[in-house]
Amino acid sequence: MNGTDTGFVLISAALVMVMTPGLALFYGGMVRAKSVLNMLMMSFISLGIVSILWVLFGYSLAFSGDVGHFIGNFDAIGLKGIDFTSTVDSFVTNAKGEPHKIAAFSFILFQMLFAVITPALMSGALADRVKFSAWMVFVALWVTLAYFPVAHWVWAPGGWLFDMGVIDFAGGTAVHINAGIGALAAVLVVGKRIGFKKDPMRPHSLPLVLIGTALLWFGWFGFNAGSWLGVDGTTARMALNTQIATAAAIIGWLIYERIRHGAFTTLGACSGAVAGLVAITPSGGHVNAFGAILIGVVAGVVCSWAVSLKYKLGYDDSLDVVGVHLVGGVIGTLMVGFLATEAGGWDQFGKQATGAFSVMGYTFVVTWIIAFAIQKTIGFRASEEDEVTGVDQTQHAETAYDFSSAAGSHISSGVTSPVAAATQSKKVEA
Amino acid sequence: MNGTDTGFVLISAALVMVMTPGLALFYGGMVRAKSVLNMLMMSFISLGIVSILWVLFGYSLAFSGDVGHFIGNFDAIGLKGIDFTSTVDSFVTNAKGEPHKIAAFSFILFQMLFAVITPALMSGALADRVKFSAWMVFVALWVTLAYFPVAHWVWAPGGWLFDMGVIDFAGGTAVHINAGIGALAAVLVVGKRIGFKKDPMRPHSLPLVLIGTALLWFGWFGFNAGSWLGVDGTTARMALNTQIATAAAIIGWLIYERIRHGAFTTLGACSGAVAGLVAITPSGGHVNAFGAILIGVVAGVVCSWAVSLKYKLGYDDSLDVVGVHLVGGVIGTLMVGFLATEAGGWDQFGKQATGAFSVMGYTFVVTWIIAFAIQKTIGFRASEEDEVTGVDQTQHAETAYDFSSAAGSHISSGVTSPVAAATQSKKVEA
Amino acid sequence: MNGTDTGFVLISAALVMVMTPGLALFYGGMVRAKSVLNMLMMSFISLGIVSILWVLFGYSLAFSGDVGHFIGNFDAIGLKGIDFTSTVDSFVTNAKGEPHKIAAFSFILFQMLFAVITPALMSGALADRVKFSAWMVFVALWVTLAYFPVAHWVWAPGGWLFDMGVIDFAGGTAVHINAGIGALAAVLVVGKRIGFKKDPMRPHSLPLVLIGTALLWFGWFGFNAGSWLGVDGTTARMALNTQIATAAAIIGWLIYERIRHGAFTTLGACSGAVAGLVAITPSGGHVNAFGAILIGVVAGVVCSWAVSLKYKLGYDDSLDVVGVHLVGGVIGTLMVGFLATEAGGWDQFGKQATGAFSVMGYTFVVTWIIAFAIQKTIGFRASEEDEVTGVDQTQHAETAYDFSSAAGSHISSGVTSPVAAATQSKKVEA
Amino acid sequence: MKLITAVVKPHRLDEIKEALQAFGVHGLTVTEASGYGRQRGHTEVYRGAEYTVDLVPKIRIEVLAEDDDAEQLIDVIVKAARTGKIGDGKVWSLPVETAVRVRTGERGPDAL
Amino acid sequence: MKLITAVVKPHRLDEIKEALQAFGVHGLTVTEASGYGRQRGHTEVYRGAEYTVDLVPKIRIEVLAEDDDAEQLIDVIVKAARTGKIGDGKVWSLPVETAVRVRTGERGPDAL
Amino acid sequence: MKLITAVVKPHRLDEIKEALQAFGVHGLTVTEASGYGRQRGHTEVYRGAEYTVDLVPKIRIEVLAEDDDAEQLIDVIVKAARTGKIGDGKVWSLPVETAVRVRTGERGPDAL
Ligand SMILES: Nc1ncnc2c1ncn2[C@@H]1O[C@H](COP(=O)(O)OP(=O)(O)O)[C@@H](O)[C@H]1O
Ligand SMILES: Nc1ncnc2c1ncn2[C@@H]1O[C@H](COP(=O)(O)OP(=O)(O)O)[C@@H](O)[C@H]1O
Ligand SMILES: Nc1ncnc2c1ncn2[C@@H]1O[C@H](COP(=O)(O)OP(=O)(O)O)[C@@H](O)[C@H]1O
Repeated sequence: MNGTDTGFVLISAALVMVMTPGLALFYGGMVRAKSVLNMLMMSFISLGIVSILWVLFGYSLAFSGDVGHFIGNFDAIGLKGIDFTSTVDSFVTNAKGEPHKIAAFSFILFQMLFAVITPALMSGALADRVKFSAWMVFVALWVTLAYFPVAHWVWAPGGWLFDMGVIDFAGGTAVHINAGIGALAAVLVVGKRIGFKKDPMRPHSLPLVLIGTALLWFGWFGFNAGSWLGVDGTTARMALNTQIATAAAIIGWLIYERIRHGAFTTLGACSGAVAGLVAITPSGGHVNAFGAILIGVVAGVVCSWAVSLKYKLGYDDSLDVVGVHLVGGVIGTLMVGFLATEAGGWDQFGKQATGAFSVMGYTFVVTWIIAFAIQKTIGFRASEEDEVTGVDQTQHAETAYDFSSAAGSHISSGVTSPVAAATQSKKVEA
Repeated sequence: MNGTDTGFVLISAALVMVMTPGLALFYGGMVRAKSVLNMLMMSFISLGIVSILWVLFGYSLAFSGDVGHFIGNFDAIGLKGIDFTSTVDSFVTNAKGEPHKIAAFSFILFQMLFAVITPALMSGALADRVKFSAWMVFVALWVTLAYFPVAHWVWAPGGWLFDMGVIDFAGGTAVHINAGIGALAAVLVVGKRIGFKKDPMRPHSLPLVLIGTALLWFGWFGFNAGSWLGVDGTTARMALNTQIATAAAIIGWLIYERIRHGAFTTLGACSGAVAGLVAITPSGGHVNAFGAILIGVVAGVVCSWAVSLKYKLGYDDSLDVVGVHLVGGVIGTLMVGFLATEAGGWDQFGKQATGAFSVMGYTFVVTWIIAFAIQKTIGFRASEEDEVTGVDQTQHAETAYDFSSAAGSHISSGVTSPVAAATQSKKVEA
Repeated sequence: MNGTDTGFVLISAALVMVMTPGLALFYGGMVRAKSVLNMLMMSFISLGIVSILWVLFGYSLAFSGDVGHFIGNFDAIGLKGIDFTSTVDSFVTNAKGEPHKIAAFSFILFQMLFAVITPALMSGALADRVKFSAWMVFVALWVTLAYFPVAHWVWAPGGWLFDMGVIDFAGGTAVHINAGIGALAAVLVVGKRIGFKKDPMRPHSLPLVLIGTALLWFGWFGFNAGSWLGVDGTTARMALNTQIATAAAIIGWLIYERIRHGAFTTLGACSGAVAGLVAITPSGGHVNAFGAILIGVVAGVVCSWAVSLKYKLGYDDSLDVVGVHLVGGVIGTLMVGFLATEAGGWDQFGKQATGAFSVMGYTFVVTWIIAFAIQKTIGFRASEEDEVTGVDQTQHAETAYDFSSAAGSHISSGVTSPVAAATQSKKVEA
Repeated sequence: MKLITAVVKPHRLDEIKEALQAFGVHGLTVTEASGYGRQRGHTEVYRGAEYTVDLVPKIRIEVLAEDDDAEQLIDVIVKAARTGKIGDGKVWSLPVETAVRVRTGERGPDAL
Repeated sequence: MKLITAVVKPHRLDEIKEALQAFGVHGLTVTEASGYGRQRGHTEVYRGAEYTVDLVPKIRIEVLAEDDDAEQLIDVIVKAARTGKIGDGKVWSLPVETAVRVRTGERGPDAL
Repeated sequence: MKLITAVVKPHRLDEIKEALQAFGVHGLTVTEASGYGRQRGHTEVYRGAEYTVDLVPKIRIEVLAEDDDAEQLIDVIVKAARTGKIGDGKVWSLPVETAVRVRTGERGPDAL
């Protein structure tokens, strides 16, 4: 077992873990103050639910063997048969071209965190208006029916896209396109927020958005570079390209925004960074510095344009999961077809397009069915009154902020004694 | 010297460092806006004080030699005799079963940060009401008289619990039980907050709590996995189990809370995460995935129940250090007695119980004496007026937030010129 | 290629990346609520601009060859000739004293992030009052004319300070003195904030400052330890000293502040931490634990004193870039002259002073010229009205916070429909 | 002159602003407030402790109006603010002695 | 009808609410305010600069009351708000011309 | 007695406080407010959507004054608050029936 590579993957996994709370904060800052906790929780709960499902059967379905090029088998259910001496192959090779061996547990942890963040990405599209209990069910079903299969297609030997030679290094297709298209389907079922296109819905805290962006960007080095499952020069190239594309996308987004709307905004810079990170994800291991710049700039400009589409087309993708993750994911996935230093060309482009569109088709249908089934049974959407009051209060029985005892702001009252309460029970809708 | 393992420990140390500010934010978000800075500072100052004490004599007392199975000697005072070529043994071994060698400085740094966070953990219990100067004295005395000895007992060859075979991998006993019981003793001396059980004391910023949770969780990978002092398959198991137990505890806490109080709360999810992290700390290297799930769920449910105890029993553990760290630490420490894949059974359980209860007994008494002595000499508790006004203003001469110049909120006035001030001196009680 | 060292440098690079958003938050928390976004953006944009310039020509100018001991050549423009098999030498050596080889891309990424943070450091001095478009131009020119040359002098074989034997391990001279003196020059050109010494300018969020400090401190382990470009006992010493000096500086700052102003403040603790980190940066690899304590305490006390100077001398260095980075950088750079365990003495001190003062002279002049040229052409300073209204609104067309829909605070109105807007274009000055 | 004060549900602000504008009134001052009354608050849960929050967010609108317009204005505001549910709030008017426009020093009706 | 306004120390709100309720008044409106007066503020320190903060947090309570109750209500509030220390605040009453309950349009005493 | 209310630009608070103090008035109560009027707001951009923000930050100052001082006080405030630009705000005065100092129970002029 290679200690260096195992250690690198473990640390990368810690970095990927922090992306999910980072995403929670990124999204949380963008909503109004009455839905910030719900937004945080929609991401955070994925850490709880998906980690467990992954251990129970997700890892097995995604990475153990292959059934019909479509899904894994049940051999590794509950991590059966895997112990601390088990290994998997790294993409990094020794002088003889043999892969390094890393601890299987490190790979399982690393991939678990990819499964965790993918459904969390969709939550931004549904901000402000869904029942939290329904969301939990949705996450469990979606990750099982959409993510585990697609991860198998793309990353597992035997998976049909993997076998076809689609390049999806760190998850442009399996993670971002998958979540982006899922978000679109879910939004179409759930419908628009009350007041969409009419009420002002300013981000309640842009510093929170920046904190989230910082954690996402930081963690993304683990996400991208860690995907080599080991360290060599290509790992370093991946990390470097991650930085380059992100920088370029910031600039791309800001320039487009300056021309179109007259300002260089903070939200634009953060959004550009995420768009760049998304776009370089599938491709960063296979392009050179200029390729990374090009992918970044294109992603920045196009995503900056794409986030306005929802106003024109009328779907209410609250925090632009479609505009950033679907569009950014497609850009990265397709561009690498041409820009890949080793394999680029029409042939590869065709494969990339096949990968992107088949995942879009499959996941759109599956997600639509899941969301529709939830809507018709337990109900997906919060009641109108709950939505207007705010999902923090109605779904979580909490208030995000109480600055009342700070200087100059101080109605800490109107809130009474916790004690009696502590000894009695009461229902709040969640 | 093994570069891979040394590097892993160094990075783990950086992760453990960030846990202390993470804890500061976790606690800081939970208090009212008038005590947030004090809460931040009670943790943060531990980074200042304990780091220096560790270098001066703490490391020596904990890890250099052994005196009577109780404490180390003075040989390594001021890090005497240690230089950059010195090494210590890793728990990881090579093919021949020999431990790897890591740079002594990396071990010293890693362990220093454990000593830093342990007293900081107690601060949550004392929120809102202690004199900051007294807290600094308390930290210095407590770490010297409670932490250094107990760390020696548990982790140093020669320490009586170590020699007995108690499993306390990354610090369930030395860190969490120790801090939890210390918090209880300190609270009993210091007394209840004015308005306990009567006034509302809502968390002033749950997003801050989540930021803190994210940093804690992230850093905990370093805390737990880094405790192997090197990388191999068991390190990977530890990291994986850390994630699994945390996820399970989130779910355990939330389910209990939903049944008991009718809501899935954000504070519950964050608290559950910390409870799971606490509980897996002693045991994560010695259980399998199902063991980790079990420990996590039990910790989540039991800690969720335990945090209400203070209202019934009447001790004012402001931020539930007892309910989460003491209870969670005991759960993890005892459960590993049975669940340990290699040694589990009644025999091991007995050792675990001995470890847990002897530390509880010792530290309770020592802490009570320290706190009482401080109370009787310089005074531990802030004056009633200072407490009502808020410890931020009275202990630190600062206000946490001033949103006054933001749009829609703008009394930046009533605050006057810093200049004259800058050239004169004035006392504020701290 | 050494996988361990390359991996360590890559992870260190990720840590250094997070310092720039950390700095943004550290500074952002200190300004008034009407300029926080501008403050965040002044740092954040450096990630965008400098990363790209570094790839295009910065790396080449700093590290490729040497022209007249002053600057690099153009051979590595656009990273020409470098691929994933290229390596550079580590400072860490094998048993035979030969340097390890790390992937060139990891070195390029690591050094890129140093170039990114250096101009960002200056932004604190200019808070509240500059045009964002002018700042972007300033960053691009400054990094090209001041940073790339000085980095070459200090770190590149051939650079005159490098050849002279100046110790500037992780950037006391190239980063902190350089940024500190640049900030002073820029401030002298741009002038004071309206209301300087008269209006109250309280930090709007000290928790944000602490979040920033946490990320800075965390990242600084990568900054300092990573500068060895590999792992061995000296790397561990560097990391340990980083922690020690920071702790000592917190204590130094707080004690001075307590004596002088009567309070232990949160802002003081955070500022002390940064002062300690700055001071240990050039020297941490070359001193022992007592040296680190000494450097830390001196930096804490002196910087705590130095931040008041601006009120006496009358330059408006808004967030004390001079008082912390210039002063702290000079302290560390000079003290290592005596304290270096291997080379310390008058001779080394002379070299250190030469390094510090020549960079101060050069960069002061260059920065003054750049700032003056910008001022006279496109204008550096925002209009008086824009400054009074707030640079967030006038430069970025955004508001940092809107807590209006939170409980007890709720004018979400007065903000109207985004839709029509989305289809028309409007100019905002930026 | 009269000072009309309305304490109403926050999300009615836009309707009220529009209704006033239609009526010909172009200025008003808004403050954030909290109301206590028949409308019950809600319960929150923090670590096993349940809190009753009984102050409800409201906004407080002030409009200076000429004597003759006052009654009609009250009706306009009441109509725009009404949702028909408990907690809709109150509107009241006070007699004003002097009113001045700061910029010009104009007094009385001209100050509006 | 009268409008009674009280500017008092924030932590007295609960007592005042209870005293009013005991008296039979079930509604009030609260705003956050800052007071300047005899009560001195405090000093804060930020990086060597000392700031004097001279506005003190207060809350501002408004209660509509029937004419006959007004004087008694003022006494109730004053008693509940009193701590005896400087900065306890002020209570004043204004004459109200009309008061309307938005939900029903009821006027006068019925509006309360 | 009169209650003088001023809705003015936030950054004039210090000048007003000083002018009042020079005049001999040592107490006042401040609330944060937002104003809507002739002064236009500004535009903000969030991900391609432009928002018009038409409420402008103001502060609302209340001063209790003796009858004889009221008119002069209004002038003092108006002068101190004036910048001459649109949005300077309004000052108005209301008749007060009773005013009480909470701490002592003093009424009328003594309450100030
Ligand atoms: N006596 C009162 N004085 C001042 N404000 C009142 C009074 N009674 C009610 N209010 C205000 O009116 C709001 C609505 O009152 P409430 O009793 O809840 O319902 P309704 O509007 O149907 O009468 C309260 O939240 C409070 O702000
Ligand atoms: N003339 C005034 N007009 C309006 N409010 C006032 C006036 N004087 C005092 N206040 C308010 O009353 C509060 C208490 O006043 P202060 O002079 O500090 O003490 P006291 O209540 O003992 O007279 C002030 O903070 C302010 O809010
Ligand atoms: N009729 C009104 N009633 C209450 N407040 C008003 C009224 N008209 C204006 N105001 C207040 O005065 C402020 C300034 O008014 P505005 O029309 O912008 O400029 P000016 O002060 O030059 O008349 C507004 O922001 C608002 O707070």
